[in-house]
Amino acid sequence: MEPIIKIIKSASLATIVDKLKGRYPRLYAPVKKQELVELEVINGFNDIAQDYLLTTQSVKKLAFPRVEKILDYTLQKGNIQQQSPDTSNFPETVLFGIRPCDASGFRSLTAIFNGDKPDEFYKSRYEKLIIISFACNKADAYCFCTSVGGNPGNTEGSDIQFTPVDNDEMLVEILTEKGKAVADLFSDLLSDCDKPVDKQAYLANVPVVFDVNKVIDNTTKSFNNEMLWINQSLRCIGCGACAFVCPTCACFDIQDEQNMKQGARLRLWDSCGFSLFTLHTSGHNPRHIQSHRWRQRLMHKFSYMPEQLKVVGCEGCGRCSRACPVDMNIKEHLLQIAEL
Amino acid sequence: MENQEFEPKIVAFVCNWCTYAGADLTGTSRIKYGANVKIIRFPCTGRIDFMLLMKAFENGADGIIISGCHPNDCHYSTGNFHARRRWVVFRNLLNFSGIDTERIQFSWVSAAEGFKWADVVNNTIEKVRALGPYENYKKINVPTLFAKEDNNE
Amino acid sequence: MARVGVFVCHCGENISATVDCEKVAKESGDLNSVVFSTDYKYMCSDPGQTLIKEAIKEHKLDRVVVAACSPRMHEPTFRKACSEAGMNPYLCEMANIREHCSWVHPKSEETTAKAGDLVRTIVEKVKKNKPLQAIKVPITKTAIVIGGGVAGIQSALDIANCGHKVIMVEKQPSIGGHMSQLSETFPTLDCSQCILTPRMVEVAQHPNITLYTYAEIESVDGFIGNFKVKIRRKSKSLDENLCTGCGLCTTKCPKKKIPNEFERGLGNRTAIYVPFPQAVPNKPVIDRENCNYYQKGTCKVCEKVCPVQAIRFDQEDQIIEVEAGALVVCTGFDVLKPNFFPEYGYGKYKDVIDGLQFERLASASGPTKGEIRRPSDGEIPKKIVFIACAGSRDPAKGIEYCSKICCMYTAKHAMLYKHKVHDGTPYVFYMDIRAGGKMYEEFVRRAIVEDDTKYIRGRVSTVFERNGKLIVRGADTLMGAQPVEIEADMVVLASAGVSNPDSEELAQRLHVSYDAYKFFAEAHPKLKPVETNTAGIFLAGACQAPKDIPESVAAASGAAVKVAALFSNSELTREPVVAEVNRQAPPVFSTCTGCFLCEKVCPYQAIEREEIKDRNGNVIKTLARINKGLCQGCGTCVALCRVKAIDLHGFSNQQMYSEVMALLNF
Amino acid sequence: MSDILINKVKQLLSDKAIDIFIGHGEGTGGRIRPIFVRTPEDAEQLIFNENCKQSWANYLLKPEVKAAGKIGMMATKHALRAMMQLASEFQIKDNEVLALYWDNNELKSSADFKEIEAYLASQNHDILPHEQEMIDKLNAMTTQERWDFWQKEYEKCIKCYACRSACPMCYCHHCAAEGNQPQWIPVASHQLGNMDWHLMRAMHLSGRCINCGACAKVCPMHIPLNLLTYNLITPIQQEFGAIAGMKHDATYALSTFKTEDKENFIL
Amino acid sequence: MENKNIYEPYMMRIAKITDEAPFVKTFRLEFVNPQDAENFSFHTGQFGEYSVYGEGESTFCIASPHTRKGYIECTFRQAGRVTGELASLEVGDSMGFRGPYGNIFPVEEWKGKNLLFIAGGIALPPMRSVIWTCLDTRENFKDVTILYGAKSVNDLVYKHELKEWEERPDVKLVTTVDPGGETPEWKGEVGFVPTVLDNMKPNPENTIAIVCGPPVMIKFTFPVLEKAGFKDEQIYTTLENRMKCGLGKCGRCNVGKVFVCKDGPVFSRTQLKELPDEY
Repeated sequence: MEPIIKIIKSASLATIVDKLKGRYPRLYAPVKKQELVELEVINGFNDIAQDYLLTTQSVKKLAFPRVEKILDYTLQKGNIQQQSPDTSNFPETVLFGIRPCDASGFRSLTAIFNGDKPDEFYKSRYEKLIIISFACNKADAYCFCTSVGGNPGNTEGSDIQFTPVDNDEMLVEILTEKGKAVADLFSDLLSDCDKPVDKQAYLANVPVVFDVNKVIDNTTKSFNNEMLWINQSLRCIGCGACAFVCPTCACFDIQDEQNMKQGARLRLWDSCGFSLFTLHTSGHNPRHIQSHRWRQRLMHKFSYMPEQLKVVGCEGCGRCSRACPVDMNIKEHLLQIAEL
Repeated sequence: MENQEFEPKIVAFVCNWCTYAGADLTGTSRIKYGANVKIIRFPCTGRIDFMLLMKAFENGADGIIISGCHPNDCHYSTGNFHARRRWVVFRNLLNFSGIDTERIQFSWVSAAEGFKWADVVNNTIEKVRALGPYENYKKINVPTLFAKEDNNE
Repeated sequence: MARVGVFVCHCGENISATVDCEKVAKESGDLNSVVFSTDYKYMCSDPGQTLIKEAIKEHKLDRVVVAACSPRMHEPTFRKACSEAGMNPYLCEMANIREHCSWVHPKSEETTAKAGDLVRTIVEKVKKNKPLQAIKVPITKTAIVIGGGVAGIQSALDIANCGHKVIMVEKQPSIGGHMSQLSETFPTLDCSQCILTPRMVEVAQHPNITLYTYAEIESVDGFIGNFKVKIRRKSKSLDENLCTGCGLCTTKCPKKKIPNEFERGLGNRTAIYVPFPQAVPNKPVIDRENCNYYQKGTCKVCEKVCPVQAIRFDQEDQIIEVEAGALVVCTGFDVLKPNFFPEYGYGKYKDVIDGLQFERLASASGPTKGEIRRPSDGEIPKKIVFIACAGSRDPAKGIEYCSKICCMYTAKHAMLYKHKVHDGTPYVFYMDIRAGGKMYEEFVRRAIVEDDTKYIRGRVSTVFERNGKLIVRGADTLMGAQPVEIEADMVVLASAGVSNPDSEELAQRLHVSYDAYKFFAEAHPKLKPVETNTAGIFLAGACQAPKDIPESVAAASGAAVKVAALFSNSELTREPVVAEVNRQAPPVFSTCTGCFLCEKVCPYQAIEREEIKDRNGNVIKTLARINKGLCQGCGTCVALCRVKAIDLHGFSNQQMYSEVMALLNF
Repeated sequence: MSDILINKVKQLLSDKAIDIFIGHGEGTGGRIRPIFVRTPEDAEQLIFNENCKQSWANYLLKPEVKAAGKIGMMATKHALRAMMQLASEFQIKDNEVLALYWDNNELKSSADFKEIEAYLASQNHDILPHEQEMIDKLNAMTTQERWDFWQKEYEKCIKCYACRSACPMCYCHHCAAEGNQPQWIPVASHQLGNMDWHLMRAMHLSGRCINCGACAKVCPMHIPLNLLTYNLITPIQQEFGAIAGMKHDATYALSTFKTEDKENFIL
Repeated sequence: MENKNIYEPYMMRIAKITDEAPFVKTFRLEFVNPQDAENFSFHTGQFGEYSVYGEGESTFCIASPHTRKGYIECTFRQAGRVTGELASLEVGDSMGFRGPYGNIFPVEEWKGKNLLFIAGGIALPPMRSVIWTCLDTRENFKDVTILYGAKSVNDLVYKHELKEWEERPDVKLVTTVDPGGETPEWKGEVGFVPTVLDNMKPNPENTIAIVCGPPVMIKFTFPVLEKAGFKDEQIYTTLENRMKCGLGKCGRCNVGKVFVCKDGPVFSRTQLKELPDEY
């Protein structure tokens, strides 16, 4: 649908939040928690963090939770009963105030989960998401969305996007039908945009660092460049922080838990950085050293996904680099690859 | 009122050579104690993995008894000394993590102390009964796994 | 799932009086994997066992749970029955619903429910049981006896007479130990040497005994049945095969004023010497520290006079390696050193001596030919004060224990003195008289009544010299702590028996534990008095604690029987409840990280290091490995191992985990 | 300070005394990151300033780093303690790793355990005052308050295992958390799985933690994990007289015992 | 079926258990729900996720041929948590099966050719499916040769079927065990599979070689085939990597850009050569 452009007073945000909350109890927004900014269900506008760059974790957990039950069963003697969890009744959920790079991150997840044989759990959860993003008016040294095809005002994946502009006003872009339905809740607060607004002027400046196509070409070519991967990953300690905060990392593990009466099969986040990720029971490990696992991470995002799913598996949010215990700034590494 | 009805679940982790034998003697002497306590036999207190104690609470134990040979009486000469050190550390950790160490009773009960075993058991039952059911664990365990409603973030 | 059979025993009425056994059996039939369950009046009876055996066959059971009495009672019975039915015996477990349930709870629903819980717990455990095989360890049928005192001699002879080889290792040039130093022995007053020397000779001549004197244990490796022991044979500077023991060298040696250890310094010896005339072997050694040749480079008189050219000045210590199946440690004790008693003037006044010195004075072969004469001037003392508990039972001296033999030998000393010096007066200061033992109390009585020994109950505070007399000042607690002062000609201290100065080092070499006083520790003070916590190493005599001769001899025979019993089979069969460090295919090899924190935690030194090498012989990993021969299955290492690389057969992580889960869920 | 360090490392590398040097480098936006220097030229990137408090001892056992040859390391006090503790657990040998460290503004280098021990003995190893304050604050709470405090923290955990990866003492190649027979620690990062993991890790580090604080510093969810292990340092020191990482041949506090160990809590 | 949970397994019942070798068992599984049995079909080469309720899932190929309907078989070695639990199941017990996943052996393309099957150790199961498929339609193929090796006589799986193949006049079976693994009664070859293969002097003419075994065996077998004149397109193998979903989503089984679970597990050597060494 053609975006509808409106203007709203920043001061009305609180009212909007109240209205949204009244209609959608599951209203998620960034909340400041000491050093963290977490996406949580809020009770009112005052809960929302005032000044934040990004949430510490990505928003993927709302469609692809840390722990998802994918099968229920009972374990009575001679009578095992299994039941798939009901995916039809996931509640409608509003994500308010997330960033464009988060919203567009669902593109990768959707490509992975909904392609081929759709994953009902992801699909149903994602369908119930209403995404109201805020364009970025600031960025930090880790941000590089512009280098991977995004930008601080990217509307992809959002139902509605707010952009702070001058005079305590905000630009409102209503982008989808779903967004329109939501915007009807506060249509009285919206005013028409009488003159064109140069949205770009109000956005953060995120310089383009590298050419993503170069990265794609060069990663694909560099599979056997062992020294490249070793040098890049020598300081990698093999934790899963990058993958877990990443908005597009979708690798998962399946595990059972039980208490002898009943059990559940769970789908859990996993990370290709863990040495156990590919370890065979025999002890053989196809990716036996960290450099191979680092290679897998980059290859997956910048070679395999573009080729097979036609999406770059990276939004340039820089979360992985911020979370990295040893400051592996992915931007630098990609730049190095682009310049090969 | 509710607490009067409450029958705590208590697991006893005991060594084979002293406390298990001591508990056998309690039986042979027909000394009575509460049926809430169920014994798991280990070769030695040194074998008792702290993870098992954590698992006991997780799976609904309201109290735990750990008992072995008196110092210097260990069948394996030093297993109980090693166990004792671990308990010092483990108790400290549990306490620091907010896990109620009042619910864990450590004791030395020899093969000759049939009466003492009954006392330890009965006292522990009383103590745990007074503390009530261990709700903390029940709150975090059950909902995450087996609840029907959607608990995901 | 596994096919588990549950057998619930009524034990007559013992269980069924309070537990509804039928209900327990019926409900356990509903448990996962249980394919058969029943109850019976007496499971341990013949028909009961037959019931189990037939059920195993009929229902193709591969696991059995017997809910009955304590496994400490009947586990072997039922395991044997299962084994007879073709099942691996270690797949049978017992649920204790008698001692831990029916006998301690009243008849009630809860009691029956508890029995059900216990059965369920054991069912879950047994499902994780793995078939185990009893461990067989070959046995080298040679025993090493360390120490050639009376205990060692007894032990060696007993073992040798059972037809097994014995290697005796003695630190001194001669066997005989402290007993050879004694004059007469209580309570019979028979001559110590008269009864000992024939046995010493027997040791030397026994075809099954190899004797290494002047030798020490260098190292002990291996485990029960399979020890590898290195023995250091200190150089005697002598070719023993040539030496005839004529003694010419000892008479010609120019160094004649060396205090004789055997005489406790009351006599002298030469640099090349035989410690005492009845020594076995009766061949000299050169004391290099006192030998002119070794110290100054010239002399060699002994070499010159030796009719058979047996002297070897360039002889070096020799290390020999032997294999043995068992060790008997009989290293004996020492007497508390004199510097412990500044208040008693030991070392300051020549006439203050210790009990062993008195033995030498009283010995017919001693420096005074058995006459009681003062070391200072050779006069016959008219008044002797014996001080019992010199050091013993004295926390201030760090010795809290009773040395046990002093009461008896002090009474003996007083008697001997009185028998030899009829007009003499013996006084004994004592704390308590401990004379438990056959004819012991009567013996002490005799010293008091017949030999008129003056027993004064009290401690001596000080001994000092005044006008050529030794003034013994103490208190008589039976007279209201009245001060007592005795002018004595001689004072004899019943010094505490202590462990040998090198006992700690030896214990560490043997990997046996020792107590705070460095005496070796027995595996169990009552039921395993001659065993150590290291399988295959036994103890006898005063190396455990002060003991008198009969006790030492009894322990020595006890230890010998243990050795003989061990040697009665060519293989040792052990319960397979042992720990194991997991092994995996390369490149992992094991989850063990090689931190070896488990090494020190093992009470049995069963954890060894295994080096994994690549094709070129480079070590790529060092992993822990459990020596099955040494491991006793306590599992202390299992609980310590961070990565759970160690597991204990019979009480594995899976088994214990399942027990906890099963007990609490449902 | 950086210049002295750079010159020293240049010399070491050109003398072939070491093949690879692990040091501090300038990271994004003033962060400090580990850098690996293999040539004298690269040594120019090394820095050392008051912000360089990180220990890189967790790299000493990394296969790729070990494969580079003889390792040199800019070692903080904590890194040196980590080395000693690793040595006591037979993970590194004497003269295997060349440690550079500042002793009163003098750059010293040593691969000798005895020398390092002597230096460590002269240093203060107390945990920082604000950390102690936090521990005291927690200990002053009621048990229930502590439970609530930690549950809130555990809830945040995403089980990325950065704490484990950054810890110099978490070198097991197969962590117990990954053992699944039985599954001691639920793999899922739900509250229970998280609590199990953190308690187990704390227990495994008791008596081995060298209070470098890496676990808490690297936690992307800012969980004060170091408090769990720090809290055990004092009791272990008081009860058993053991401090981790001071001696290369120290006996692990839980591998040994004294007959007179505390037992006032045992009936 | 619209909202089908892709992770929900078919409920299966164990119909038969065969002990093959120490720690190796074969299960015959039948669908609990007859509807499932009817709707289910697979083709040789495919695999599935087998699950024990309460313990988890494990990946093995389907070891029975698609020419035999109504059941599937799997053979597994007891190694980890899931296979350990599987091994304790009994006839009549329930378990889960998710699948079939992956691609297939292009048996249709092989019609009229000679077939040379080369398998080692526990890798015979994936081969067994295709062997039986071919033997069940024996008339479609020319010579069929099977070379199978294991560590020791005891470790040979499908002993009864080996015997059956041995006795068939239209199959040439060569079995071998590693040196040291033979028993006094052993009548087969002694030596490693590649060596024995070399000695057999295989004729590449109009022949397809299907190789399956541990990575080391595969690595040493390819050169032998190459030496004998086999072209890359004449050689097929099937790969195994750690898998969780079987659907190309969980992200762990890829070899380069290729997901073993979706694009494999069957690869010709031509395809394999394009893949990086990540298996």
